[in-house]
Amino acid sequence: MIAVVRFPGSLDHDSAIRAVQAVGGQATYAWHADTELPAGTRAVVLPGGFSYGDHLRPGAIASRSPIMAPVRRHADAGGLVLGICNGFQVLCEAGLLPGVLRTNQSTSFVCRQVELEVVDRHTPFTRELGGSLSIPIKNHDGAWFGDPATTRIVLSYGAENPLGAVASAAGVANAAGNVLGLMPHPEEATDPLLGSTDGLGLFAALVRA
Amino acid sequence: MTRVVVTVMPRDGVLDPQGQAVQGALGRLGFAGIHDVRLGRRIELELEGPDPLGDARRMCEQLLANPLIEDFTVALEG
Amino acid sequence: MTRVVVTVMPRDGVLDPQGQAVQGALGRLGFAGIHDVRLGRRIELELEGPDPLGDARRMCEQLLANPLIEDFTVALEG
Amino acid sequence: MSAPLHRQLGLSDEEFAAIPGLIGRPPTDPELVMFSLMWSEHCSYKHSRSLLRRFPTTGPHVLQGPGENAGAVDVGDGWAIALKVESHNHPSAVEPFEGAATGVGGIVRDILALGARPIALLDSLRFGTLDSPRSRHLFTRAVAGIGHYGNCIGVPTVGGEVVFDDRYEDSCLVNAMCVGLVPADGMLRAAAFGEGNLLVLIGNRTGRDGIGGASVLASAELSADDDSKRPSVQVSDPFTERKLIDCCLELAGGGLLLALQDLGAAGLTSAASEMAAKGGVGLEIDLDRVHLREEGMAAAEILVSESQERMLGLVDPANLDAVLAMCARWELDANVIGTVTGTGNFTARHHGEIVVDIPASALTDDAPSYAVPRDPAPAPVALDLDAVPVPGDLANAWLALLGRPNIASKRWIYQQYDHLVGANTVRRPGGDAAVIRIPGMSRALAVTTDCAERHCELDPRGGGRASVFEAARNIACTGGLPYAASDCLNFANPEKGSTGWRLAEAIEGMSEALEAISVPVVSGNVSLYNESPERAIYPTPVIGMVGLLEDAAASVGHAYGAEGDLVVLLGGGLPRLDASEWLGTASGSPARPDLGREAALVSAMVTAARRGVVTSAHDVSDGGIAVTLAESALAGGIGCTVTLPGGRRADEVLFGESGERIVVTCRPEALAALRESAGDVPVAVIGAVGGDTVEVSVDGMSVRLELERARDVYETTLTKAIA
Ligand SMILES: Nc1ncnc2c1ncn2[C@@H]1O[C@H](COP(=O)(O)OP(=O)(O)O)[C@@H](O)[C@H]1O
Ligand SMILES: [Mg+2]
Repeated sequence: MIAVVRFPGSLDHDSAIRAVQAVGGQATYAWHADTELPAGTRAVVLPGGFSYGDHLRPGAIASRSPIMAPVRRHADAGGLVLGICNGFQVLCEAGLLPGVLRTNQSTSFVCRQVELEVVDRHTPFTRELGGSLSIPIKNHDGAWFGDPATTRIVLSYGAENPLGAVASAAGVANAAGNVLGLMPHPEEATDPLLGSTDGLGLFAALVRA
Repeated sequence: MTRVVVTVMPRDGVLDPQGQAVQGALGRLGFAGIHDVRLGRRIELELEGPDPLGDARRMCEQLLANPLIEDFTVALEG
Repeated sequence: MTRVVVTVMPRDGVLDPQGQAVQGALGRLGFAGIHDVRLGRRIELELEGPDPLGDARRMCEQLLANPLIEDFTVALEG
Repeated sequence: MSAPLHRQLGLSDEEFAAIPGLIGRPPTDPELVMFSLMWSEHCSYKHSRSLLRRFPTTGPHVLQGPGENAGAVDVGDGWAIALKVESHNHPSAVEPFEGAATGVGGIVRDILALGARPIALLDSLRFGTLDSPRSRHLFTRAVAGIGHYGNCIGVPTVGGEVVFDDRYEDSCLVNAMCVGLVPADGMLRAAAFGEGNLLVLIGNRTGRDGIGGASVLASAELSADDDSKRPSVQVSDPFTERKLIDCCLELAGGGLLLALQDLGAAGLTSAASEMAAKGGVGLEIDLDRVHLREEGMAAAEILVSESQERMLGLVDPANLDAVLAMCARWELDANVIGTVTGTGNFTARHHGEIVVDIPASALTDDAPSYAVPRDPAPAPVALDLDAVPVPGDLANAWLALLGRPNIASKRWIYQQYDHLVGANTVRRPGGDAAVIRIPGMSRALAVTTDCAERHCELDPRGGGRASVFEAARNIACTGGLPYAASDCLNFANPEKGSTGWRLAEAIEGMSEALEAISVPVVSGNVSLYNESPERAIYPTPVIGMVGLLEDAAASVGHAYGAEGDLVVLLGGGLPRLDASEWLGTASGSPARPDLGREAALVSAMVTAARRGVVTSAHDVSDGGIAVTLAESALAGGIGCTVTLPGGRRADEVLFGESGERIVVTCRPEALAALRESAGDVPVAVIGAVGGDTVEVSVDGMSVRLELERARDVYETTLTKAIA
C-alpha cells in the first residue's frame, strides 16, 4: 500500500493515486493530522500542491504537521518516500532532504515540459529509469539551493536550468537514497494522452518497494 | 550610501491570509497565548543620493507597496 | 499583551532573486543610485505570557525562519 | 448639503419611491442599502434582462439553464458539466492582481454552488496597447493574479485570449470562465426550502471588504477619482478557497447539503435573498452569529460585505453536527446564521433587534427593468482598399504581423498558469481550443473563449455571429462537437448613444449563430458602463464554449505532423481586410457570417476529425491564412509549401480575415475520405507539409517565411513588450 499524504491545500493527491494505480499498485490517503501512517504502508508520497497556501515558505507549515513524525520514522527505517514539487519542499523543510527550494529565477510561476537527465542511477527510485525523461514542471518556488558537494543530486535539468537551481538540480535524494524529492511532476506524465509516460517509472519503483 | 529600511504591512481591516495561516501553525506547534499574527515585508535598500528617505517613499508609492491594501513606513537604518 | 516584531532576512551571500527583480523594476521606473535591494519578512506577533521575546525566538527556530538561508531578529515593538 | 442617501447609494428617485409600495413602509437604512445593491445593474441586470431572453437556452442535454449560479449540461454516463463566464472588469481596473484573482475565485464558487468540481479555467482579457505603462501594469498584474489564484486552488487554467487595443485603455476587461464536473443526479440548486432548515455560513470571516463594491465598482463609470473607491478592494485567499472546494464537495458527496449558494456581489444580502426568493420561503438571519474579522461592524456592513471565500449551505438540523465536523476537519469556520421560515420575508436581527424585514422577492423579482434606447449606429463605410497601401515586402509584413502582441504567442501568459494540474490536459494552451479529458471517462471536453470585438463595433449582429462561429470553429478543430455556451456581454453605457442597440444586435447575432449550430446558452453575465469620458470599449460579447469529444484519444491539434501531408483548405470564406488585425482598426464593412455555411463547416470539421482523416486543423482567424499556416508550422516544427487562390490583392489573400475557413492536413490517401466528410463544404488542396520554411504563392508571386526567424519573433514579442 502506498500512502499519499494529504495536507490542506494539497492538489495532486488524486493524480498521484491514479499514477500508482496505473502501474498496478494500491494507494490510499494519509491525513496530515494523523499520527500514524495507514496500516500496511510500504512507501509514502508527498504530492504537489500549495499546502497551507505556501504561506511563510512553501512546505514550511506542512513540514511541522503531525503526520510528518511517522513519515520520518518510515524514512529512518529505510522506507521509500517520494516528494513531488510541494512534497519536495516539505521534505526539505522537514530536514529529510538537504537544501531548500527558493523562488524561481524568473520570480514567476513556470508551467512547461522539461527534459530531465537521470544523473544518479543507484537509488531505489532510479535503478530502472531511462537516461532522460520528459516531464512537466509547474511551480513558483522550485529553484533548489544547497551544497552540491554533499548532496546526492539524482535528476538534473541539464544545461537549460529553467528555474535557476544550484547545479541544475531537479531532484535530490538523502544519502541513503530512500528519500527522493523532485520539482517536476511525474504524475502528469503517466499516459500517452498527456504527452508522456516517462513519469510512470518513479511510481513503479514505489510499488516494487 | 544610505541604508533605508522599508516595512510594508497589511492595512488594518484588510484580510491577511498569511498571518492567519502562520497563527494557526504556531498554535498547532503548541505555542499558546498568540493573539494576532500579521505578516508583511521588510525591504532593505542601499541608496545613493541627497534624499534617500524621499526616494524610498516614492518607491513605495510606485512599486514597493500597494496602497489599497498595505501601509508602509520608511526609516534610516540605525 | 506584548507586541513582538520578528524580522527574517535572506542571509548574506545568499542570492536573493526577488530582491534583484525589485531592483531591476525600480531601475526601469527611473530610480537611480540603487546599490542593493534585499527582501525579507516582517512578522508582528501579539503575545501573552511571561517571556514574549523568548517565545518569539523559539517560534523563529521552529517555524518562522529557515536557518539555511535566513537570519532572524526579534524585538519588542517600541 | 449632501445628496439624499438613496442617491448616494445609486438609486434613482423613482426606484426609491417604489420601495414603500413593496414593503408597506419606508425602508430602514440597512434595507435601503440592500435595495441599492440588489437593484444595481450588476445584481439585477436591469438594462439587459429583457434582451437576454432572446438567447436559445434549451436543448435535449440542458440540465440547468440560466437562472442558477451556473448552467449545466448532461455529457452522458451520469455526469454533467457546469459552466459559466463572469466579468471582474472594474475591480481589476482598480487593483489588477487582487481584482483578477478574486474574479477567478468568484467564478469558481459559482460552479461549486452546483456541487460541481471545478476542472478548468479560462480567461478572456482586453487591455490598452502595451506601449501604455498603465496597460502593461494592468495586464501583467492581472495575469499574475489569475495565475496565483488558479494555481493555488489546483484548477488548471487551460485557455483564454487577450486583445490589446487602445479602446480598452481606460476600461480593461477581465473575464474568467470556469467549467465543472458534477454527477447529473447530484446537482445542487440554490433554492432554500423546508421551514426549520438551517443556513450555515462556511469559510472566511466577514470583514469590511468590498463594501459598496457591487454598486460603486461594478455599476458606475470609472472616473478620475478612482482612488477614493480603493478601500473596498477585496483581498484573495486561494488557500481558503481550496479548502472550501474540498469541504463543500465532501459535504455534497455525503448528501449533507440541501442547497448551496456562493456569496458574491452584495454578499449575504444577495446570497440569502436569492435563496429565499427561489424557494418561495422566508429566511431569518441573526447577524450576531456571522463570524466577523473586525469589531463594530454595522448591520448593513455585515449584510453587504463582499468578503471572499464564503459559501452558504442549507442544512437539515439532523445533519448539522456532521456538517460542522466536516468544516472543522478542513479548518474552516462555519456558523449557523439563520433558519428557513414560512413568511417569505428576509428578516435580519442585529444585537437582538430586527433591522431588516422585507419580502425577499422585493429585492430580486421586483427589481426594476428598463428598456434601453435602441438608436442604431450609422452603417459602416465600405473599406477603400485603394487607400490601404500594398506592403512592398510581403515577407517582412508577414513577420511583422507575427510580432504583433495580438497575434504573437501567448506563451508568456499561459506558462504562468498551471494548465496541467489534475493530469487531464490532453491539448494544452497555444492551439485553437484546449482539450481536457473527463476524469474516469473516455470522453473529453474542448473549451475556448472568443470574441470578434472589431467586427462587433462595425456590425454588432455580424460580430455576434462571428464570435460564436469562431468559438465553434476552435472547438471543432480539436474534434469537439460544440455543445454548450456561456457568455459575458461587456459593453459601454447602455443609456447612451447606440450602445443599447449594439447590445441587442449582438445578442441577436449570437443567438442566430447559436441556433444554427444547436448550441444553448446555459449561463452568462453582463458588464455594462465600460467607458470613460474619453472612450468606450468595443462591444465585447465574449463567448465561452464547451465541446464534447467522444474519444479523448482522437483529439486533433493544430501542429503540422508529417512531411508529405496535404494542406487542405476547408470552407469557402473570402479573405477581406475589413476589421482585420492587419489593418489594426475597426474599419470597413466585414461580411456578415452566413449561418448555413458556417454551421456546415463546423459540422464537416467535426465529422472529419471523428473519422480520423485529418492530421491537424487550425482555423483562419486573426491575421488571416498567412498566420494560420505559420502557427501550424511553428507548432509542428516543420514548414509547408502552399498555393493560394489569387485574383485579389496579395495582402488581402494573405492577411485577409473572414470566418468560414479552416486549414487542415491529411495523409494523401485520406483525401477522398476528407472530401466525403466535408459534404457540400468546399475542399481545396492548397499544398503540402515539408521543409523549414512556409512558402506561399499567389498569382505566380511567392512569399517565404523562415521558420527559425518566425519563431524568434512569434515567441519573444510579448516578453519584450512588457519588459
Ligand atoms: N489569456 C490567455 N490565457 C490562457 N491562454 C491563452 C490566453 N491568450 C491566449 N491563450 C492561448 O493561446 C491560444 C491562441 O490564442 P488565439 O490566437 O486567441 O487563438 P484563436 O485565434 O484560435 O482563438 C489560445 O487558444 C490559448 O490556448
Ligand atoms: Mg483558432
